[in-house]
Amino acid sequence: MALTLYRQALNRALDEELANDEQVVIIGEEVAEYNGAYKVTNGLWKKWGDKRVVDTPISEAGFIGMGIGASMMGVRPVMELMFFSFAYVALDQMINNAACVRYMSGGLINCPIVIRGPANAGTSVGATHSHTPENLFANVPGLKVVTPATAHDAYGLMKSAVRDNDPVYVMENTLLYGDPAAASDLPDDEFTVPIGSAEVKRQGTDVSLIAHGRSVIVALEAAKQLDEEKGINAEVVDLRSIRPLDEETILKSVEKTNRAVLIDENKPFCGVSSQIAATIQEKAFDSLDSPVLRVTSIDAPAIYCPPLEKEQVPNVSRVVDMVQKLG
Amino acid sequence: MALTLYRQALNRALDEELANDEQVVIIGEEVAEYNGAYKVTNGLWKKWGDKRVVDTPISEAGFIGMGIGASMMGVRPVMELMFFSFAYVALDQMINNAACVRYMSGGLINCPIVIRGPANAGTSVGATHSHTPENLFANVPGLKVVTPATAHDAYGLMKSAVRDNDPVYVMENTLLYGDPAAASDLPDDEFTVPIGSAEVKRQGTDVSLIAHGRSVIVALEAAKQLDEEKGINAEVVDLRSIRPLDEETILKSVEKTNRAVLIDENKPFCGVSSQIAATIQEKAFDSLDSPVLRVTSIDAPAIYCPPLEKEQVPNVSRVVDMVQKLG
Amino acid sequence: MQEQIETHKYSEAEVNKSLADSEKIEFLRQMVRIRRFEEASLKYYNAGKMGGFLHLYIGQESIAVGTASLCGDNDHIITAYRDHGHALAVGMSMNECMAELYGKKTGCSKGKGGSMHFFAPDKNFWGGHGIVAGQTPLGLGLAYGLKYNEVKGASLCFLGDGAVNQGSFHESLNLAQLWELPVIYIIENNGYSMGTSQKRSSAFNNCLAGRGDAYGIEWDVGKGNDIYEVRAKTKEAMDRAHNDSQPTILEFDTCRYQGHSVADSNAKKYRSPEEIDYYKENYDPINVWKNSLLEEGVIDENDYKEIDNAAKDEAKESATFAEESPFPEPSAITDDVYFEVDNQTESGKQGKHFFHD
Amino acid sequence: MQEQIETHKYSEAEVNKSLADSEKIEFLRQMVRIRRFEEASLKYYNAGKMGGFLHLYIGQESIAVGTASLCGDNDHIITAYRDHGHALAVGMSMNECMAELYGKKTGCSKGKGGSMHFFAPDKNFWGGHGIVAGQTPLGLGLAYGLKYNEVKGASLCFLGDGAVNQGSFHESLNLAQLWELPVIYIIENNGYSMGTSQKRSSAFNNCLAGRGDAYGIEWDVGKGNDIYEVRAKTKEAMDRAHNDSQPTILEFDTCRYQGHSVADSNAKKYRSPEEIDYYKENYDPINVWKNSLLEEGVIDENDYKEIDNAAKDEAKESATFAEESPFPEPSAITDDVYFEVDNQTESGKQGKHFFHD
Ligand SMILES: Cc1ncc(C[n+]2csc(CCOP(=O)(O)OP(=O)(O)O)c2C)c(N)n1
Ligand SMILES: Cc1ncc(C[n+]2csc(CCOP(=O)(O)OP(=O)(O)O)c2C)c(N)n1
Ligand SMILES: [Mg+2]
Ligand SMILES: [Mg+2]
Repeated sequence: MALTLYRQALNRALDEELANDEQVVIIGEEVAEYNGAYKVTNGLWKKWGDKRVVDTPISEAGFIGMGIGASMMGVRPVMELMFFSFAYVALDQMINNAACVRYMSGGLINCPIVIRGPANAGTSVGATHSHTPENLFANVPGLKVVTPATAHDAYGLMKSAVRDNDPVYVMENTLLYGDPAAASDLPDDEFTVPIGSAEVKRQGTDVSLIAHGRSVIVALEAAKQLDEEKGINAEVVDLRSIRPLDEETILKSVEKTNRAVLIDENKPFCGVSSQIAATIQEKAFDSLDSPVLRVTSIDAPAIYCPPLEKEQVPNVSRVVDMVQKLG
Repeated sequence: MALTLYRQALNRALDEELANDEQVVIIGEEVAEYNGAYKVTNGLWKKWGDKRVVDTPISEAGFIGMGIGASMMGVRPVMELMFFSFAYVALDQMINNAACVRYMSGGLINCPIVIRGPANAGTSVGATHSHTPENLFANVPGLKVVTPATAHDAYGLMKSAVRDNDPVYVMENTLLYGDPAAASDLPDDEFTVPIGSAEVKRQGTDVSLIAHGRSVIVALEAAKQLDEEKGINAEVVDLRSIRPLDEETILKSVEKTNRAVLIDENKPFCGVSSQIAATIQEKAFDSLDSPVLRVTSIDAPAIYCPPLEKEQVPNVSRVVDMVQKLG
Repeated sequence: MQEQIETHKYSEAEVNKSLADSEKIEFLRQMVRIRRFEEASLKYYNAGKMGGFLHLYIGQESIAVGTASLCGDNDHIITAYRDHGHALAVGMSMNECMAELYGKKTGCSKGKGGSMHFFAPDKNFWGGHGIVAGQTPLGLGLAYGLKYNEVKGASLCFLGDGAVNQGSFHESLNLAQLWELPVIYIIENNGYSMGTSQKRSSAFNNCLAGRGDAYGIEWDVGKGNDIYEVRAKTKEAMDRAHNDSQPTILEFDTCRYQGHSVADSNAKKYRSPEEIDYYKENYDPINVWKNSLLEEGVIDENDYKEIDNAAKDEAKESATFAEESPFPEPSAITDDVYFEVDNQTESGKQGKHFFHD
Repeated sequence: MQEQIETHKYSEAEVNKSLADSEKIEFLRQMVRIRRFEEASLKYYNAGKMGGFLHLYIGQESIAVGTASLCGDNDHIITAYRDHGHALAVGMSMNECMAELYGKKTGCSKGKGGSMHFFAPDKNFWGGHGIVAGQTPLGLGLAYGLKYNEVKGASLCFLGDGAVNQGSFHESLNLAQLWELPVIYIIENNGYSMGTSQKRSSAFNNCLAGRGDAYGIEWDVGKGNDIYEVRAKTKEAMDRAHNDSQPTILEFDTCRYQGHSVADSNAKKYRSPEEIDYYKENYDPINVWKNSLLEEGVIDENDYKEIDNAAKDEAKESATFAEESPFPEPSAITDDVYFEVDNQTESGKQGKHFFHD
């Protein structure tokens, strides 16, 4: 059976949503004639033409703000940030306008906009291109943030995002785009994955590995190794959506395993895993046999040096070690 | 004895640092001829002149980036953001340039820049003007973030910030500028408060109230009320500095009281208190008699409605209630 | 300082020639209503009824009224925080506006936005925005929406003379011209951004609108206190938007009489009271318009008094309405954050959206 | 497409007339070194020795070399991610540059920056910046530092034709003119930002530099492949900076021969190989310069071969140096984050700075 790559799954979701709703328009740098810097929009311009797939100048604040304004009028823009790191030049628009305008208008206006693009380190593109701002955006009430780890979820979450009437920021990963470990066997029929639902990607009894984005793939590998080499049966919970967050699934898992290790490519201080750890200790206090531990990126700007960057982001051996520290 | 207001303490610190070091220059919107939107720089332009105190156009990305560039050359700019909320139009400069250039240059360059301004809600200026981005900046390795709660600390931390050779973001509070509860009896002699040191602002035995910024004042009042009305003896820990963080003082307090309630004006998801809660449960797991609880801003954009906004930010009654929930 | 006003150079412009007397009177009424509303809001602000900022539009009324008077069903307006004038000009009621200032549930934004954040999308009014120039990409987006849906309309996006130095505005200008979007940027140049005079904030040739040359955008500059001129120049820009789908930058000279916001303690320091008095005396947009209507014989002094009194009464009643309206319930704090939650859709019911204790 | 090059119109400019033969040869050597270095880096990139991006400067060498040749002790350079040419032109060694590409400890940035982030503050070279136009306010700050300390110097801040549409650049232009800062913005216009041709990204009158008109900034545009012209026009701007403390925008036409980055799979789609071939044939900056020096009798073919071989050898040796250099230790990941921590000052010892497990 042919597996669909993460990149292809996104592409299919976008293509279908372009077909489903005339108000959907794809806008971003190099998304049209160039087929996307990472080829996520491959073929869409050719198929849908200038109106539906639009190349922009390098003006993120301008074109994202424009997309927000258009969404207020009912257009449903899907904006690509070539890297989510470039959100920082457009942050005011992405927070003050997209997240606040509904509230400040007492609910009169909504912004059905999607902003998507890769948000990851690990590819030696340096500190300024390797930010993982899911924590930053999920901090903001009014925004939704999803971080699919597999082609299946990338497809299903992207479709949900496009159909959602609130701003949804879809954070992808350049390392997953072509990763066979993230590929899925997609059914021919359309489906969606609801925003706000986590998934137990591997059942286990001894410890909950809780992760999002590519760290889920790392966790799954670590779980395999823990099983084979240490006889530890780890459960892997994929958050999928950071905000809204499926706390129920997290807590259920921890209540079963009584131990949690969080795997999180965010920088540690106020990273997503800080929030998850705070929640678990608050709401599953009596279930915990030991503190919630975290494996995050090593706390420095992303280093260029390729072999060292592989150490900087969470990897299997750091997860395996950390699980053993639980005692 | 005349107490010094928070605003005056900052003013004195800036005035002295202008005197101490010719490379210090104050730059921002309305800081010179207008004496500052909130009068923190009152009188400084008159005293120091056009070269040392500089009014800017409304171009935060431009002038803050300029300040960073000048700091690379050895100038020591102290930039005012009229509100820290306006950081969002300058975020790329504040993160990618100020925080990353030392790292990316392998340590060849440093940025002795201070960016200061109020970062608080609670004054009915609406969602876009009420952000509290200390969590967001403290997430970034390369940056330092301090949040003084009293005139004493505002003075001492501001002086440390100006003398520090790394970028320091000083987050003040418009409600504290003139608040008698935040005023201090300052000695005539210069002194500094080290960045990275918390302070126990009230000794107690039953529970640790851990806070930063204006929430410290709230915590102190709550502690008084808990003492007088409930016979609960709360310790109040003022973080003062968010990054670097004085974990030692936090953990010592919790190890003594075995209970912690965090008071934090941040929005809850990945707020500063998420990080503190994650740390406490990790490093003081066995000392905890109950989960670490948090009182944060209610999770919505800042509401305008004045009476409701007072409910939205942490206040004494919410803290008192939460402490009692500890059981 | 502007030159003494000539009798309206633009009264003979097509768009003005065809005005019925009733329309001219309506402009007067609108301007007076804005002024009286704002005077009332100042009074009740000072009485402690409101919080936060209050940026008054007094002195600039002709711009909002003149431009809004040209707007049809498919023309849209968006502006900055100095938004009361535009709100009333597009037809919002004093009641909903005053109640918003009071933070009441009956406010146009349910008490959530305050002075800077008035909205009425049903009247094609998209706010009220607090971040300087933050609305300029949004205004572009409104134009994008029009063009995308092949609607013949224009987006009128207002900004101040201080706002022209924000990068997002320039990015918007390039996009507007490159993609031929029907947006009209209207710079209300009152000479100051807070306490900073225009010459201390902006480098330029010609005038601020002239920065359009950088992008090949059509631009024009005019006297903002003369409704005839405002309408004539705006009409040209709207034709360009409607017929050619092309952007324009307009700049209108004007004057704000009050401080930047109510909290502007320096209001009398960075410019002399004489500067304002001189303007009021000679250029006040209401006076100028009133005098022409008197001269043209469209109204007499008595008509004016009636209009004025009606506006004062309306403003006063709006304060009573606001006063008597309830505050929103505390539970409202977390309403209007997410569409899907508010409407309890499947999406809105999935997962946890709010994270406070 | 540029017109066929005339014999150098600017060879008689003051700044060029006085050039010694040795200096002219040095320009040739610098250009050739840059090209051979980059060819080598491409080769080793393809051999898997490097990670991330590799933006090659090949085709644009005359701009870095021509401008850097005018810089004195108090003139400073900062550029974007396409920075190898500027780095070598200011005097950085191939070894430290190649080692940086390999991510080695001996790299100019200790392997922390990579291709986009070369730095040598001791040579007044401030990088190497990855966010498009992010360096433009920094370049302004360098000029601010010069003026603040009353040093007669200039800041040369390079950017691409795509970067002119970032807001921070415009904010910088206004500040530069308003405050009369000695900054020179040099747009290296190679006609494309990634796969987007200039006409699909930018609206303008005249040319991109002409956007300076919006701010009353002096500007000029010239052929970037002719060192004489680059030097003549840059000299004028530097005089303006040095003597009048005034900014300038310069735009030089040029051509990058390679894809946007090594990973540019579309390099042959958005422009025809013929477009590049034609340029190479007629305008290649090294060829053009070499031919003039041959014509002027400053060098003969043999001299050129020697220069070329030396450059090739140097590049090859730099790869050996890089190959043999060690990677930084894992502990280095958290070095160079904070000055105070690295130097173990009192401040650096206070509190916890790093928060990973
Ligand atoms: C990005 C940003 N920076 C600063 C401010 C603070 N601020 C609010 S209004 C204002 C002055 C704006 O002046 P202008 O654009 O001329 O408009 P006017 O007030 O004259 O109508 C400033 C500095 C802000 N709201 N947003
Ligand atoms: C803010 C931002 N947006 C997008 C990018 C991705 N990007 C890197 S280079 C580039 C093209 C820039 O073209 P140009 O300025 O002409 O420079 P050239 O590559 O031609 O030297 C783009 C879109 C980025 N690095 N930063
Ligand atoms: Mg103004
Ligand atoms: Mg280019």
